[in-house]
Amino acid sequence: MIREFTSAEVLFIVMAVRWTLILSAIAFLGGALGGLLIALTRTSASKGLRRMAAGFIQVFQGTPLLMQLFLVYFGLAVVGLPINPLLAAAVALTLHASAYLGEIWRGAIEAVPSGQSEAASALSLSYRDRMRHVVLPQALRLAIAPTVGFLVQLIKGTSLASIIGFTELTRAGQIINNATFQPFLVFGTVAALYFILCWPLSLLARHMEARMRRAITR
Amino acid sequence: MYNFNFQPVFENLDLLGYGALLTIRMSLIAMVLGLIVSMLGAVAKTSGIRPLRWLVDVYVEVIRNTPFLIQIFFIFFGLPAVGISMSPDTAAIVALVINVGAYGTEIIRAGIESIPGGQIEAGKALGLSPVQIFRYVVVKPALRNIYPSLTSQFIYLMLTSSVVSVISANDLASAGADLNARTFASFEIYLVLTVMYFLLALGFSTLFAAIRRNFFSYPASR
Amino acid sequence: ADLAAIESAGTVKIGMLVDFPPFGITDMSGNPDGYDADVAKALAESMGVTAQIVPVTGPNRIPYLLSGQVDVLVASLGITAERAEKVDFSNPYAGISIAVYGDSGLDVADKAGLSGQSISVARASTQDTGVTAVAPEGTDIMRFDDDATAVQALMSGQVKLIGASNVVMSQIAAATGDRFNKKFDLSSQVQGVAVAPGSDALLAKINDFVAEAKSDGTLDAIHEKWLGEPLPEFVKNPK
Amino acid sequence: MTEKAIIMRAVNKYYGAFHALKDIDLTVDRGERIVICGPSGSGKSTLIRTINQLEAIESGTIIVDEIELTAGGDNVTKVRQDVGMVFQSFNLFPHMTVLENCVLAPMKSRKVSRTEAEATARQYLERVKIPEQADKYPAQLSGGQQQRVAIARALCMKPRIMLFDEPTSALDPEMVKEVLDTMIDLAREGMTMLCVTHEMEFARAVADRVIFMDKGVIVEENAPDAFFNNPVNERLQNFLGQIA
Amino acid sequence: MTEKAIIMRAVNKYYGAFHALKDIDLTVDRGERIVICGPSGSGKSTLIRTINQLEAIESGTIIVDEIELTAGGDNVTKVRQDVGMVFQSFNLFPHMTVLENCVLAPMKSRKVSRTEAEATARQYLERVKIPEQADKYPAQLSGGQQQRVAIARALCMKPRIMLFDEPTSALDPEMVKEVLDTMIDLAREGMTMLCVTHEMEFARAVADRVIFMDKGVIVEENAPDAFFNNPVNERLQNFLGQIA
Ligand SMILES: Nc1ncnc2c1ncn2[C@@H]1O[C@H](COP(=O)(O)OP(=O)(O)OP(=O)(O)O)[C@@H](O)[C@H]1O
Ligand SMILES: Nc1ncnc2c1ncn2[C@@H]1O[C@H](COP(=O)(O)OP(=O)(O)OP(=O)(O)O)[C@@H](O)[C@H]1O
Ligand SMILES: [Mg+2]
Ligand SMILES: [Mg+2]
Repeated sequence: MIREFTSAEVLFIVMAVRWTLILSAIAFLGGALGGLLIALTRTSASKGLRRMAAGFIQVFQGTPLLMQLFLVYFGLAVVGLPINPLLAAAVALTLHASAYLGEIWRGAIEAVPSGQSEAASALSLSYRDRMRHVVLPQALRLAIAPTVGFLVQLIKGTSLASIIGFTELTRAGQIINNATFQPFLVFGTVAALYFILCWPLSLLARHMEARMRRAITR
Repeated sequence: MYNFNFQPVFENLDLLGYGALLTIRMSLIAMVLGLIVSMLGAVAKTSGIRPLRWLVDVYVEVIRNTPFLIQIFFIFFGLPAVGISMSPDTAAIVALVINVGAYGTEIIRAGIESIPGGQIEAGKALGLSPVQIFRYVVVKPALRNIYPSLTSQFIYLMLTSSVVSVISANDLASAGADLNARTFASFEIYLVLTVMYFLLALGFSTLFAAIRRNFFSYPASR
Repeated sequence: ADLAAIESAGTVKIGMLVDFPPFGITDMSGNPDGYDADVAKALAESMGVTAQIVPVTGPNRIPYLLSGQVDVLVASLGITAERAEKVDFSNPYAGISIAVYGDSGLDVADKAGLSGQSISVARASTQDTGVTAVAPEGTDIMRFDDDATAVQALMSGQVKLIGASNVVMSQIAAATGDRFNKKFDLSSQVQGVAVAPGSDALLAKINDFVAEAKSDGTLDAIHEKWLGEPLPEFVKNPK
Repeated sequence: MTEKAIIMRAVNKYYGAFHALKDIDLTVDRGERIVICGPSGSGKSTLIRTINQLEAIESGTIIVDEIELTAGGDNVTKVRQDVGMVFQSFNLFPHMTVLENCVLAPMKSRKVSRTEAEATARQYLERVKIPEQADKYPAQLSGGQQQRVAIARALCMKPRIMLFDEPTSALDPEMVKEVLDTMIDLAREGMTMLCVTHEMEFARAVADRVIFMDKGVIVEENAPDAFFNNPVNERLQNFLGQIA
Repeated sequence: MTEKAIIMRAVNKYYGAFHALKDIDLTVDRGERIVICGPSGSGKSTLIRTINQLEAIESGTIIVDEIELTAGGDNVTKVRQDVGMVFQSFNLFPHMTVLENCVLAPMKSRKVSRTEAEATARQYLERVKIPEQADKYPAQLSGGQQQRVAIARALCMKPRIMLFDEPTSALDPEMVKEVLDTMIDLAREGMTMLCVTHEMEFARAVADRVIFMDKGVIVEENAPDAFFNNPVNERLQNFLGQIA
């Protein structure tokens, strides 16, 4: 049953990129919403809220994504909340991404000089308006490069969703390798595909970071 | 409804404890070696030597844009083909060092570039050589500036190391997997493993905070 | 799982491996295929429901079942005493014989010869249990996530020995000629369909299916299709 | 309406354990111009920042325009609409043009229409003598121009009181004058002003009263002439000797 | 040994296409004190930074202490050991105590022993009147104290020439005096000094010569009295009007 590593196998692996992209997109969208919430909570005036957000970040940055996926998928089912793999992956990856993006964006919000928020307060703008019109637009500029950088990490992280049954890129590679015993070709192909997905994003992040540095030193 | 039974886990806590020790040891070694690789990488990148910079760029980009899982496969299964054969534990450390070195290079480079030009000029004006300026003026404040990114990268490395069981290297996750293979108490084991990783992460954070207090505690400029 | 619930839902969720050729593979359009897939479909048909096949992995097969993510495992799960404590097995529907294989140049005649050697196995597999049971002190058992990775360790020279099934080894032989040979037999291992404990009605139904498929030649045909020979005797009439 | 723009009574402010304002009493009449000076760290900024509640106080009473601040709640918003503030470091919003900087607060806080807000903004930009910069971004302006935009931005809220915290000390020497001139104009028109500054010429020219702070206490206050020519307090004498 | 501490001949400096120094000729005698002023961007900093080669020049000759700089190579280190520099923003090393800041260069560049370097450092810290701050970190000091440490740090290399680039313009007004006093002391002891500053009192008190730069050119130079009282150049007249 050993198969040759033919174009059909390559195609199989390439098709699996679809899942990698879907999972990444879900994680990123979920993480963006959750992350914004966490970032705002983390920088809010209430000490209790700040603590809660810090705890959330600590838990989800302090445990392997692999375990998070496992516990969400099997754990919820065990306690009587059966959950389908896509939803489980969405939940776990969203929690994971929320913690990381929340931390990145908190940094960006805090990097906006406090004088900006003070000036807005002195102009009698409400918290909402201050955030919406003054702080967040400036934080966004600072955050965009590290956010794109994190997206790369997220894309690679979706490979772990294979443990709950997704035939995404890494898993497809393993399956083909198990049939062909050609690790170099198979994992070379897989690595190349990840590189093609991630490298442009890395370049973009670096480009934006450099542009921002120039803007700041100007 | 599933019946939780932590008995098998607690009976084998010594096994998991030993696994945790292995994870700590592996992570520490990888952090120290990774820091050295990162420093060399960052110096090479900020140096004027073009081919060197180019080489480091390729290294950094390839590693940062491919999953660790794939990297470790290559090192363990691929390198023997060119005559480099390592035990799983060594291969795991090598893979971790190579991986964290790439991220660390970028982080430390940013740290070096964060040092105000005035500091370097002051060093020059005092007649210090470039090497002396790097050694005495740049390194410490640079590390301090990027200390949070560097240490969270280290903790990320520790968490990432949970996948080294794929090449049968010994660590906390593989201790859990072995226990799982014997007892099939999967949820209980994963739950305990997750808690243990969390405690390890907390432990490392505490360690890093202590290092910061002791070595980077000079007052920040106002 | 509850038989009545499955029947009223009209689908049965069946977990199977997709990285364990020829028992579980994916075809070129990405659908599960192989011996287990054919058995799974036949099982569903006999129950009068449609099969929803869920790909599972070796180490996570049992969690899938116990957490209710699948109703049934047709996942090349070898029947062992430890597993039987966690799940309920049907009568055997397939089987493999497992043995220690290794470099042709290496002289290992029996379990005592394992001492001082590195041997790879798939973690939590029947081979793992088998090798672990016989290995003397000083054997370095290296556990990988699946057979393919264990084989990879052998092919790349990281280990000289492997605990594997005849099926896997015949595939390797096809690719590598006489580089490796069999050292000694470990055991033959029968595989059962597994259900969560307390699914007695479902298990009875499955056992009916297995008995009928053995007698009417269904399993022979499927075995012939994937492994080139009829169902072996040790599966048909287990001790 | 009383004659008092600001009344502070027994105001105390702490930063953690540090006692930054000690029993401050201060009353400011409508239309009065007050200059505050004192050594670094003496609490000048803290004092004026309590007036629009950028710093909360621990005890005492502050009444701004008949609104009691210590009562908390919605009053803060009303007071801030009435009190304009200009900072040492301008604090213009860098991602908005000059005009956008000026219309944001009137539109969002006072709910003025865009047309009206823009008309007001252009009028004040005219007043600070930079109408032609309306569509530029802050980074494209010199420091002096930026500070004048900051003044215009505050004026667009039509405040009845203006606070200035060292508005010229981040400026190149050549640009100080253009900003001071703008402030003198404003003073002449009768705006109630509290101004932390070391520009003693400015104090002499427009202040009704000069206040000297040290270590969180108002040590001396007087009309400019008396303040500069016959300082009573020894620390003030010292201070005047140093900055002259 | 000649009487000339610094000789600059036909020095030109470009930043890309921008011509920052245009044919500068300047000779400084040993022990001479020179103040340089001029509008922002006129090239003052660039000029003094070419003297210790923080900026390389495109053409011309600079001879410092009989060492020709344009020849390149090892001379740079020797010149830098002989020329101390004090920056506007202090540039103390934040991770070292005051004492460590002062001993670093003597030990590493001049290879002096630690004991000797520390003795020298304490002596100069005494001179700038902050011996008690030796074990503090820069961030724990006021701006004026930091700048005095920076002066002491430069002096610890026993330079024969000192360059100052607006040493007081980042300071709070009250701290300007303590730094200027230190500089005046130094001047009285006969140190060769080039000082970019707008502190005209200082210029009057100690300068032998005041130089006015504009757009990369030395426009006027004269003894302080003549410079301030009878400025010839129109731009200088303007400039003096603005900063007074
Ligand atoms: N947010 C803060 N947390 C802790 N201490 C503070 C804070 N803000 C100010 N202080 C302290 O309160 C004191 C008064 O500060 P304030 O800014 O009012 O002084 P100032 O008179 O405005 O000085 P400067 O002329 O330097 O602006 C100082 O000692 C300062 O260190
Ligand atoms: N590194 C550089 N790259 C490009 N242009 C520069 C650089 N440094 C200075 N310049 C330009 O050279 C000119 C002279 O700069 P210089 O710093 O010498 O002025 P200055 O007289 O010291 O001004 P200031 O009073 O603002 O310090 C300025 O127009 C400046 O923009
Ligand atoms: Mg202040
Ligand atoms: Mg300058």
